[in-house]
Amino acid sequence: MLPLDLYDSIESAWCPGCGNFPMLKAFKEALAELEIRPEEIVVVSGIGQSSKFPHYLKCHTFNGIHGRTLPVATGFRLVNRDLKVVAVAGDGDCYGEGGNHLLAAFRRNPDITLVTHNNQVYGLTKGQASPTSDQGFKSLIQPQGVPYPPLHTLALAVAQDCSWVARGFAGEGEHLKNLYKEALTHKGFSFLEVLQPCVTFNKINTYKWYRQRVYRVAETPDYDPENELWAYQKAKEWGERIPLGVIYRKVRPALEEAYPRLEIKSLARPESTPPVSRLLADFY
Amino acid sequence: MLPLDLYDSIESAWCPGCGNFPMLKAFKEALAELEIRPEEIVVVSGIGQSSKFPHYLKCHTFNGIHGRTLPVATGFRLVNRDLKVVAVAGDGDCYGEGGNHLLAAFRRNPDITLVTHNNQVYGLTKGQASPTSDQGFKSLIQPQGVPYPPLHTLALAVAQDCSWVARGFAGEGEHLKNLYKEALTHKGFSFLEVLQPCVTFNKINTYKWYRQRVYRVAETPDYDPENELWAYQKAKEWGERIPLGVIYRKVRPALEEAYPRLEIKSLARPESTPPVSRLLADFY
Amino acid sequence: MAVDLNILIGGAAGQGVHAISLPLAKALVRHGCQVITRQDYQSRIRGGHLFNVIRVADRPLLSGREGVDLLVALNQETVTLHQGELAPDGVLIYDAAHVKEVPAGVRSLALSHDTLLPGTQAGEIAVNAGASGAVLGLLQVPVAGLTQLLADTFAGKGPEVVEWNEKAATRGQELGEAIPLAVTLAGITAPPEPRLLISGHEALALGALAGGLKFICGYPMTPWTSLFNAVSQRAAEWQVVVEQAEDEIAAINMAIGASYAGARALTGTSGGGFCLMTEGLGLAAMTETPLVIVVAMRPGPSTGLPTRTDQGDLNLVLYSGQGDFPRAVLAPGTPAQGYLLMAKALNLADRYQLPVLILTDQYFGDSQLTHTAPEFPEVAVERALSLETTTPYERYALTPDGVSPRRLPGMGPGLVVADSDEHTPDGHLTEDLSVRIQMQAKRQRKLEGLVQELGGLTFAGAEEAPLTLACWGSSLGPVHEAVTRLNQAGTPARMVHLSELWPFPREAVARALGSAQKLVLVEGNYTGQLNGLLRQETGLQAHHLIRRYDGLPFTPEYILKDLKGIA
Amino acid sequence: MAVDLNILIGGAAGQGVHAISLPLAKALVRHGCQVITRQDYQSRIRGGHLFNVIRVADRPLLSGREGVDLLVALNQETVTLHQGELAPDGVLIYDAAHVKEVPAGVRSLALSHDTLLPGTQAGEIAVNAGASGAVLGLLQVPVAGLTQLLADTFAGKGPEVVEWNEKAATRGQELGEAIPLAVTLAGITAPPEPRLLISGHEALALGALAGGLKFICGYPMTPWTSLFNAVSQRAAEWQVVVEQAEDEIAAINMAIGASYAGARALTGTSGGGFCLMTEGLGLAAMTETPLVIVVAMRPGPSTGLPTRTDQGDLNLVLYSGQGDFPRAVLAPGTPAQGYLLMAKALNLADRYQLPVLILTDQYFGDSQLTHTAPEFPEVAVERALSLETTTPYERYALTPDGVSPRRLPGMGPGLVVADSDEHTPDGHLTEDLSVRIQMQAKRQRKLEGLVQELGGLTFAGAEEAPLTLACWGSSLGPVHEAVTRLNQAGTPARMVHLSELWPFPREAVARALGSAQKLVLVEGNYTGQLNGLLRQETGLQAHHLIRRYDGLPFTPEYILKDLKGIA
Ligand SMILES: Cc1ncc(C[n+]2csc(CCOP(=O)(O)OP(=O)(O)O)c2C)c(N)n1
Ligand SMILES: Cc1ncc(C[n+]2csc(CCOP(=O)(O)OP(=O)(O)O)c2C)c(N)n1
Ligand code: SF4
Ligand code: SF4
Ligand SMILES: [Mg+2]
Ligand SMILES: [Mg+2]
Repeated sequence: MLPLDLYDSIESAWCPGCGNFPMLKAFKEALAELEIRPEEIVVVSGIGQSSKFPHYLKCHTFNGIHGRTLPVATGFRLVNRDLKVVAVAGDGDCYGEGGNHLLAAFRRNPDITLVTHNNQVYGLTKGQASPTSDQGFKSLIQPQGVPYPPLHTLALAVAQDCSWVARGFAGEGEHLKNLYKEALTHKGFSFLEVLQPCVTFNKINTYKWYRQRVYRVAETPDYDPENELWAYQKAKEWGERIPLGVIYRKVRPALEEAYPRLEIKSLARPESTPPVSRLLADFY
Repeated sequence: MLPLDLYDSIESAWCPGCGNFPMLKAFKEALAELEIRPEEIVVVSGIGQSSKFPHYLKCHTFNGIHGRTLPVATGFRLVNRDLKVVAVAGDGDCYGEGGNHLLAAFRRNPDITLVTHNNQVYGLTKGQASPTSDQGFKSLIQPQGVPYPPLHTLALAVAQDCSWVARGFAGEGEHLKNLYKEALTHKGFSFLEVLQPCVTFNKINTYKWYRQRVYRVAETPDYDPENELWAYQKAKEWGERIPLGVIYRKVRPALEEAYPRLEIKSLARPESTPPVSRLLADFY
Repeated sequence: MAVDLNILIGGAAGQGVHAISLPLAKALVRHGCQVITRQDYQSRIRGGHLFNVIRVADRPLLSGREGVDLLVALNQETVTLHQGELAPDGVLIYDAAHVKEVPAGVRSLALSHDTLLPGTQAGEIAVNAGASGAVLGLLQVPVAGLTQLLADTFAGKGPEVVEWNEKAATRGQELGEAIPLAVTLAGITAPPEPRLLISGHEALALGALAGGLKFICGYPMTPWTSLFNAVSQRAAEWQVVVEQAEDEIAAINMAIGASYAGARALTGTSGGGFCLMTEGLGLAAMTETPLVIVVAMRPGPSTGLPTRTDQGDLNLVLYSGQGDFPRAVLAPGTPAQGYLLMAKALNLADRYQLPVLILTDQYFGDSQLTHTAPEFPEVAVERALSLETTTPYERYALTPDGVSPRRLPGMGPGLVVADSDEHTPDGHLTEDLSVRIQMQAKRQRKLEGLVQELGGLTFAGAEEAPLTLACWGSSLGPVHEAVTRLNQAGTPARMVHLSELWPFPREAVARALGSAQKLVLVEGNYTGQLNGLLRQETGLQAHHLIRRYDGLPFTPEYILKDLKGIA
Repeated sequence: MAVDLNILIGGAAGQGVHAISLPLAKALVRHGCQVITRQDYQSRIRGGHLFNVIRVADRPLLSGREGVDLLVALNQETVTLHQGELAPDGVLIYDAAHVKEVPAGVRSLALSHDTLLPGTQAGEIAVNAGASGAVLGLLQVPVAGLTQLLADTFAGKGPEVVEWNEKAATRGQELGEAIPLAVTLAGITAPPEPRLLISGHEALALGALAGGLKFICGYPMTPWTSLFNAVSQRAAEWQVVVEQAEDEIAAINMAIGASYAGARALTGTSGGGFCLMTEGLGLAAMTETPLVIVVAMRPGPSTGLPTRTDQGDLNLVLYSGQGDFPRAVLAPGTPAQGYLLMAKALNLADRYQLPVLILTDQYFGDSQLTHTAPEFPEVAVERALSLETTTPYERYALTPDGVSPRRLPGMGPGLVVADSDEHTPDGHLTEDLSVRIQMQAKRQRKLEGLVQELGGLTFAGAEEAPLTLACWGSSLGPVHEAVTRLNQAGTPARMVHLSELWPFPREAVARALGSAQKLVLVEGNYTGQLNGLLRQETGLQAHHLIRRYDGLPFTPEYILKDLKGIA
């Protein structure tokens, strides 16, 4: 167990009461308990309230652009096997702008932990509907409400054999912390979606709304996250009851295992580059 | 039944034996039998061998850019309710470059028929792996073979409640024609993936390879395409046995029903634009 | 005595800065004043620091200015950050609940829930309405106009809330009145024709609707979002189809699909989102599909300062997209000009069948100016469609002016075949390289007609002045006022403002600037992008560049300070 | 008598045009000739018409030329399309199975499976190998070199196939020898040091590998794909990580992630794909992440002519991405220059921590030139990393030259914080506008050092000539030869070629072109993009523009013809 203040960073700009706070807390606790030091982890994010996350945590940070969290994290992982790689994204970032990369990440299965802060709204841009906003959600751009249902994010993951799929809730810190720990220790692509109330722009999906609906999937009598069909059903469950916990697990080789392993030292100081004579041999 | 030559257009540039030929033939037959005249249908495509499809068919045509077939088709559908709208895309176009739009189309459910020409390869760019290439598929860019499994396209659709999901095979023209007809008459988003052998660049998934594997899902004793779990299992089935036919069906309102209906005449000659005085009223 | 007062309302995000400013500004306009407002906010939703400035005068205003006469502080930070700007005879109005330290020797008025609405649960309404009222009191403006506005705004929230607002505003007004001000608005009377208070993006939205817009599609991005909102709010009433896209690539491609179908279509975004649209921009040009794209600028590179203002995307919109193709680029300087340019953009896009880009920025989009109704005339809708139905129809028929007769799918027989590949006149893809030469020339030919319709120069100041300040887009106001002040101070100076940037109106600009003894370019970017364009197109270049790239808009003071050295 | 022959091998796609050309060209180089090849193909996989041209001479060649001396026709269309170009004493070699009409009065040689390989199932091998052999025969070149090459190529296919090739080639050679040619290669002998035949994209791949590339990622797109292939083929051997991205947006962002991690990273694409990368381009600049991006040009706008060549993306790479930020743009003129520029690009990207763009095109990428090994020296790998491990580490420390000490995550203590928002020196996002000013200036300052390292002018022809032909990128060869021919014909002329375009080497270019009495710019685009840049940066502009935008590369003849009027 490392001291929590080891991860203290700059002051946050989130609204008081935002679901991002308990998430940050739980994440720090997970790191501390796993004894992952700041210099042993890189957190990649995009743009959004949630994407400010790595700034508020001491760690190697790459805060990129909206929707492109996963490609940056994947490129990093392909050439660095030593650091823990975590991708943090909002629902708009990951499921809207970045949807195509999510599909590719499920296929590739890089050893990365993806955490989506799902507040079912575009927070930083002031409350437009996101791909996970419930049907009928109103905003200045959707005064009549969103006319179609939300993306089924976890079912998307299960259908593509994502190797680890779970859902957490910002309102259940201890449970969330344990999911973070499991995700961080899973080898391969771990996808953790967290229900994160946006107290400012999402007046529908509030702490209360979630509390009334969430339950632990593990408490389902002999639930088996390796049973794909069962997992699919749980993944699709939304509305009256919302399952929390590890929904699906599937053993698959990590992407990077198919590639040469590069060492940080050799990257920093390339001892040997190909002799030109060897390269030219093909062209005589 | 309209005469088939009604749909004749310019000469094709496809390779002899290409799976696109029987698809074009079956599609023309479907149109003829449904008595959809060239001026009653718009075919939108992207870039790829398959995207040349509308040029070889008499119809309103929008041949756009790689991967963006669905947004163009959706924009069209939102302002025009009269024409049949068909989106034609390659596997690279639709599942690679355009994956994000496919996710969005499943959610929106516009009244569009999407036909993917799935040859499991990038044809026009000479044989690189596509998102549906089988694991191990080799190319100049993947000399060691693709290290991860293909995208599960139909399962993707089922998991997002796509309102009509089917698979056809270029080698079974009559069956394919009927799927085209059903797709064209379905109200809402119909997703038809067609196994289309690329005789030049895909030496693995050949006519023979497919023939040895495909079967009619309808022949599965009391198979019910409205049973989601069953559909999910069939959608996931790939390898030794590959189901053909209508895999999934779900009744959902079409996207455009949530929007004002615009008439072509009013588009062409906007009788009435808002009086400025009314517009200014908010600003005094 | 001329009236020219700056009112700054500041606080933490979410505290109600806008709730105070908006009705207040409107009330002042209704009273008969000329008003200009500016918003300054950070990329956060709660906390931090944000403020609005309301400049009010008895003569037309095109620009904000520096300095503060009345400072409304909802938190301590506002006091700390802005007390230095407060004029000697200025007054500080503050929320006693959040402001504990008031600078010595500053006239001030403390407001609190309990003095304003004792024994109620009115919450922040008290101080918000009270502060607005207090400002009016200080300025000797009756409170009726304000309470009416508050009543309209809060009608939905029930009679109690309306009553709270009225009470607090009235009480605030009384408290304000008690403090004597050297300059008040008492002498000002409302004009026969009421005036409008409207922002740049609101005016563009009106131009689009009046111009027959039928489809708008986009992805949220600051500062573009405020325009998207302004249209969406009115869409149902005017039968406009609004769709939020999954990303900017989808946005422009959907708009192209809708335009191909025949709807007047608009999309927009800001720099980063526009990068994603640039492939689609070329698609619109190649398929000759009319399209209007708004690019609302903010400081780059990359995410940069998302809520600030900037003029750094001129080169981006001029040159994005692969290959050579025709486009038009417009950059309005005032809301009224924006209204007209939006209508013009829709017509040019239809008549020349190409993409038209409108450059705005956060300052232009969010700032409200006082205008009059005649500045927003009815506009003509020129669809330029060919209604006769000859078949076979050639979508890309070669014509002397490069414009081919345009038809819509479903308008009748004759198939509309559009293609992003190089194509023959009938729209089918071709490898015939002689056709390629004709088609590339045909597309470019459209610019010859287009450039004839552009000019868009706005002049101000002394005609023959040796000193010329040239600018474009949103800096019209500050430069205009700087030039006015220079002339008043006895330095003859002239403003030349460009609002139509591409195809570059070479002759007009060369005529306007060629004679300048001292040419100064005022631009909100680092490298002087218009200056580069000017030299490339005319050989002329500025003797001096006044640049700003800290995310704030130009002010007359900023420009005059920079000129000190040279003028 | 000087040898300078053009051999055109044409047929339908898939018929074996490449199978004939590639070994033939190599055999000619091994024989001691100087060779340059060019590929011409359509955007289709089978059918249509495609051809390769092999120009062979006894002196160094930098360019192709027009005209045909030996025409190898695998189908009738090739005869129809090219017989007009055939020289009076030229010879037509054709596949009797597909060519039925031979133009009257043309010397010709018919080849068929049964005359070449009677009684075998050799299929197209017969005519392919036979044609190569026949060409060598006509040119009086021994067939051994060719059969050796064919044996190497087909070794994998088993001894029978190898034997078929040898037999057919030998028989073809005999048939060819029987036809007398005025000019042959008999007199030519191989040099002591063997020569290389290498294409532009192959040379760039070598430059990247020799330069320490560790990560490449991209999405297929013609003509960029041939470079991606050339690296991927060699990746396993040299421990380079290769990933095909799901789209170009992912490609550039993955490359940025890999570079942030410390790998020398390369991505590339062509115009349409590059549009999608432009947001990432700004990300690389803002986070100061080294990155090399190859943009292989083809004719736009939009999809345009995907398999043709063009120089229309100069403005695109100069100005794409929102806001002002530093970048470098290079455009090699020959494979050997490309090799060196790629290595330089990787070093500049690392040392200045910014994106470096390399502009190529289909002509540059696919054409093979004859080079010698010394033109491909070993290259230095300058990582420019700061190895001392002070903490706290400031990723964006303000420095006089704008370059901050760079460290890698995991290299030791000290956290590497990179951000696309405007940021403080420690990498955290900020709303402090004074920091913004410093950071924007810091980034731009890097250009001051960078421009000192650029120049990249190549001169040819008569130094003081009144006529100067300026060009950039792939047109070096054709312009070089045009200038040579002009001087030979008694018209003093000079070539100035630019290979390093941004930051624009103002002084060097002004010096080189300022004196030109008649300045002619040769560009493969419609609007004259370099001409615009030249005027913007130096005030100079061309007196005449020689443009080509039909998708074909420049030839000396094309340039000389266009000059007729003016020189
Ligand atoms: C390319 C691009 N498009 C749009 C934006 C504007 N933008 C910033 S954050 C954001 C969405 C925020 O929503 P989400 O990802 O759910 O994050 P949250 O703020 O809700 O945590 C958008 C659209 C951008 N920065 N870049
Ligand atoms: C933005 C962009 N990226 C890449 C390309 C190059 N490109 C053209 S077609 C194609 C893929 C073709 O594969 P697929 O979509 O499966 O169609 P097919 O040719 O196999 O029918 C690619 C990558 C392009 N035209 N535009
Ligand atoms: S807007 Fe919503 S998501 Fe953003 S900080 Fe505030 S509460 Fe959190
Ligand atoms: S390359 Fe493949 S997909 Fe393309 S036309 Fe040939 S066979 Fe068909
Ligand atoms: Mg969100
Ligand atoms: Mg394909």
